[in-house]
Amino acid sequence: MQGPLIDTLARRGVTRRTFFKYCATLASLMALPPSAGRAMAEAMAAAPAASRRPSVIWLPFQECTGCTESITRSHSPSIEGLIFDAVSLDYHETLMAAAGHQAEEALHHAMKENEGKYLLIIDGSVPLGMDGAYSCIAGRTNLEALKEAAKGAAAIVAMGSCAAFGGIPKAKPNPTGAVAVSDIIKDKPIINIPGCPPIPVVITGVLAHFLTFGSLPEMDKLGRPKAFYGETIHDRCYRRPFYDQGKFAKSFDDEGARRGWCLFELGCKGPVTYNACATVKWNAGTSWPVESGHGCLGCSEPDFWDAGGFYKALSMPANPLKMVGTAAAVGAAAGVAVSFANRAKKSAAKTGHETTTLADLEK
Amino acid sequence: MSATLEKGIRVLKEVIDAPIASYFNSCVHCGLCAEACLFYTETGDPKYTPIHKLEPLRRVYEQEYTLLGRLAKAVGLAKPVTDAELHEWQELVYNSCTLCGRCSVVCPVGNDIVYMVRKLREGMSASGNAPDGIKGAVNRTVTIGSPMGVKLPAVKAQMKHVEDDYGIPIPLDAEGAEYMVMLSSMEIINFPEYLGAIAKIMHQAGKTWTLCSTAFEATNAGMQIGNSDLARLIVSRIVDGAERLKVKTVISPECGHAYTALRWEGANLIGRPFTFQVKHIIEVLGEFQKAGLLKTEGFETDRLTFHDPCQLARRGGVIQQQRDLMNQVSKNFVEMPDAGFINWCCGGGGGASAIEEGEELRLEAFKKKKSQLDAVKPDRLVTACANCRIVLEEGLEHYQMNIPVVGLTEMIAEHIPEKGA
Amino acid sequence: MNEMQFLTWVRGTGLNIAVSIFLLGVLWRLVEIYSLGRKKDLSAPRSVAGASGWNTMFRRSVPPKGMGMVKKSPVSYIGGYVFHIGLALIVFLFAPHIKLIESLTGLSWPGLPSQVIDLVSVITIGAMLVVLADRINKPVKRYLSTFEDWFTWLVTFLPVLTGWMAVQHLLLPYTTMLALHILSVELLLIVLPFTKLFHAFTLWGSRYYNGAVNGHKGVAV
Amino acid sequence: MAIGNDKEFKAALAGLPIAKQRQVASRFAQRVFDLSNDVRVKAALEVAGRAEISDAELTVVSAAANTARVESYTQCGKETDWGAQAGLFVAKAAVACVGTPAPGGNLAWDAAMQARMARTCQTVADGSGTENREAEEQYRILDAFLNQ
Repeated sequence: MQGPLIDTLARRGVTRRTFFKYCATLASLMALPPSAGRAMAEAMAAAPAASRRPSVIWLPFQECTGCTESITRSHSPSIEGLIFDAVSLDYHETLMAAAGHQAEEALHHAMKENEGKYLLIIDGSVPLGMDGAYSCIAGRTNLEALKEAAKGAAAIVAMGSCAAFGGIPKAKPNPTGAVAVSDIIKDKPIINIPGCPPIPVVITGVLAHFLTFGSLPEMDKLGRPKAFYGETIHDRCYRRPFYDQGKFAKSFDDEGARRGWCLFELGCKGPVTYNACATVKWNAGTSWPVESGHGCLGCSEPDFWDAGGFYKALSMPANPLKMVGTAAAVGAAAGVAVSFANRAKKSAAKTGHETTTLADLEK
Repeated sequence: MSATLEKGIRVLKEVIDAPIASYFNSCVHCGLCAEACLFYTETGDPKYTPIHKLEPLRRVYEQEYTLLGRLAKAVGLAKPVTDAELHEWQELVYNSCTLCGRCSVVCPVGNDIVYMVRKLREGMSASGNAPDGIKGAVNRTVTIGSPMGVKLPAVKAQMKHVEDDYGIPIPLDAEGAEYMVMLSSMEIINFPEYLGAIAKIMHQAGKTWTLCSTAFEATNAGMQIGNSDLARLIVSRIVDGAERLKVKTVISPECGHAYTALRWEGANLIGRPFTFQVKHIIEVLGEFQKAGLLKTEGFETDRLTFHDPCQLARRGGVIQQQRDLMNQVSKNFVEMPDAGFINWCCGGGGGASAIEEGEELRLEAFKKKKSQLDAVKPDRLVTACANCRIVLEEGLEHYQMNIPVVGLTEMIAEHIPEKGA
Repeated sequence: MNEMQFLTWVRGTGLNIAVSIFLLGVLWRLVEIYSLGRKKDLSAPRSVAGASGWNTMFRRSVPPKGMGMVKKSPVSYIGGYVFHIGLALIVFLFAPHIKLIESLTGLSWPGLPSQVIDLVSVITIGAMLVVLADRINKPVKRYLSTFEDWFTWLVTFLPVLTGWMAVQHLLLPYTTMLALHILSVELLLIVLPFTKLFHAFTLWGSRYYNGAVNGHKGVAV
Repeated sequence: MAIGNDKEFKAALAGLPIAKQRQVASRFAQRVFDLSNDVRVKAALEVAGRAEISDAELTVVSAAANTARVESYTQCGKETDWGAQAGLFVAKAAVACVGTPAPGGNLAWDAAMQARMARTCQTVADGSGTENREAEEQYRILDAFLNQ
């Protein structure tokens, strides 16, 4: 197995064997057959010189750069970041050296050169309010940019919860009118990699699949790669046995919390959140939120920001007493209205009473 | 000839009140009231379930006094109450309900079912769907003065008989007497011994008492048929009589529903509190007993048991007195199962015994009383209601049970020493 | 709509709607019923200890003395007690429910261990099934039963069943089951004021009236 | 000495043994029997009038007479038919004739009272008022019985 990527890796101290093993792990993470690992390794290793590598265009919209941070934080010396060496990242505002007209040129050049073949990665949601004026790049709205870039894309990756589901910009009351990529683009294959931010290995896994097979991996109903979003955090959580025993931490500093009991009652959204945090963990497998003592926020689920509060247990209602006053007033008013009508009816019956005499007992 | 469905419905609209609304909304169809009703327990026919007897009233309530019911009625989704339906319900509201009130005692949500039956009868009678038997009784009460057509001369004849028999004068229209004694026509024509017993008891107690020529009849068929206008007319005679004679207390006879009509419904019918007290004869005897005014000698030695009239005990709150009285003159008084507050009806109360076509059902229902009596096998059965007495005697005869029935007041009187003896 | 959105909806908008309709309905129905009023009883009262509306409100919670009613209809009484008490235990002593009440009212109290609640749930489900069988089998109950009786049984049964299944992770994913549980409770809340389930409120009034009317006569019913 | 009032009448009856009470009671009742014409009543009166009666006989006729009595009640709420009502009191008289007297009671007195009630009912039914001379007739019957 030879190729520019292998050489690069070797220069950075990553052996062939390590790379091969990584691909096998990636394949198994993605529930692909073992042979897929080898295929991936070969496909990536064989990635040609920079000019002919598959083009990737990364457009940032209404976002916080958290997704990019997620990738770059894991960049060195992990393999995930290096996978990017297998692609030609032709446009990424945050990472590219070019700026202004130069950058725009690079973008349009890449789109033209690789028409119909490039992979479009979007992070951030698309604002539709005020004709999209909330977020513009080079004088054009995100909406225009997206439509233009999507036209020639082979597939689109919606990176992070904002691009996938609208994310935090879309949180109530959604002042910018933010929507997800999939709300706008209907004619291209789109894969959602939600998370705030998404797990790096998920990103590379999807890229590897695309590089290897030229297509997107199997997805769930929400367009997420099933391989990573097939099970809930709760299903894979190491604290799950405590839940099953009914052992719950009641506050963040009680005995239960110290003993590492289940965080359900502290608002953990693990039972309803589909993601791979519990198995893959973060920061090169160091830890993850629940392990560090905080419940899952459910960030890879649609509208997680509006799901009733991070510290409210799942069995808690969001805000049921919001309309209590109105309901009570309307109910009382209805009752009083009926009672007036009833009184009128009853007194009419009384007024209309004809004293019964003997004859009145017969029909 | 002016009873109409409209009149009936209008009257129901008048009588439906918050308790009825609360009751209908509380019913969960558990059917426990059926177990308390002898017409169900003895026939096993679920149509005799007490709450079911109120179906027309429930629908009138829903369609007239609930918003959803009104809406349903407005768009034609509500099933209207028809004259034919009320006619069909006659059997359930009259023949198979004696207003005994056992259902009201068992209902777990607390529904006073008998209260509602009484109200439904208002609509039944105003719509012309009351049974002929009770209509006849009302007719005679209003026109002649007594449901059985008994007039004053007949009462006078009985008075004379009693005076002859007991040798004690019977006062009539004595103004300012302490007690005004009422009779039921049942007693006048079937059990004249009752009047003699009263005479002996009053004589011994040294109380002043009187009969009233304009109000000797205590029964109120108007209440049984469920018509407040007629019931008011009938009860007014007693009120007028009592106020004219300025008596302190009016004594309701050994007749269950007469007591309810006078003691509990009377003031509400005439729309003002009475200026006199109303007591059942058993209550008066109880008072005499406590005050030492009731001296008896000797004891009955045969096995006696007591049948509590519903309107006296469960519906009237007089329960202990009859037992104390029984024990004063009896050495062998046994209680039958379910005696007292929860006693089973004889099967003929609330006007039911006046309904000819209901006789077969009545006798069927009497099996309950039979089983109670079979459990204690008394030599004689004592009661304190002339109507119970007749219904019991008929039932006992039908089932060939040789158990004589006697009135408690008479039995007490028999133990009062003869004058001068 | 995905599971999370479903759950979010039932916990949010759905619950808002249900609680509002419930409150609206309860107030409306209570006013509608009790504003009909009643006439003052003009007959001379007879006062007897224990004979009053308040007494009957409590006394009617147990079977009437000496009438052998429990023997006559054991399923109604025993089944009825078991499922009513079971419902009360589950609703008020299950930790997540207490948490809910606390979040609404700030009031909190110790709950029962979840294993106990689990047992209570199974017993309650069993009792409700037995009560249903009794309604089908007993001629009187069957005769009295209308669509409303079957429907309200179901509406009461579903929250218990779905709640238990959610905790036990049966049949459907927890998210879906939890959402279904909340949805079933919402259905219960919505239909309660407009069906016989309203007896939960009116039975107190009914018992009071019965006790007061008869208490006036010195009869302790 | 002829009996002239109820006090003497009662005293005279009180002096009779039960067998004699039955016989004279039967005569009181016979006088009004035509107001009943019930065969069971008739049988009871015949048995009561005999000098020798077995207990078995007494039981049979007593039960039958009682049935006749119950059947002739005017039920609550029914219009009173005074003619029929007379029959009830005849039956009651018959029941007294063949019954067992209560302690201190006298069945001939009971029968006499019931017979008088029957007569009164009949005169009410006739429309001739409530006055009649049944008591005097009974005094005469008792005189005759005692003097035979």
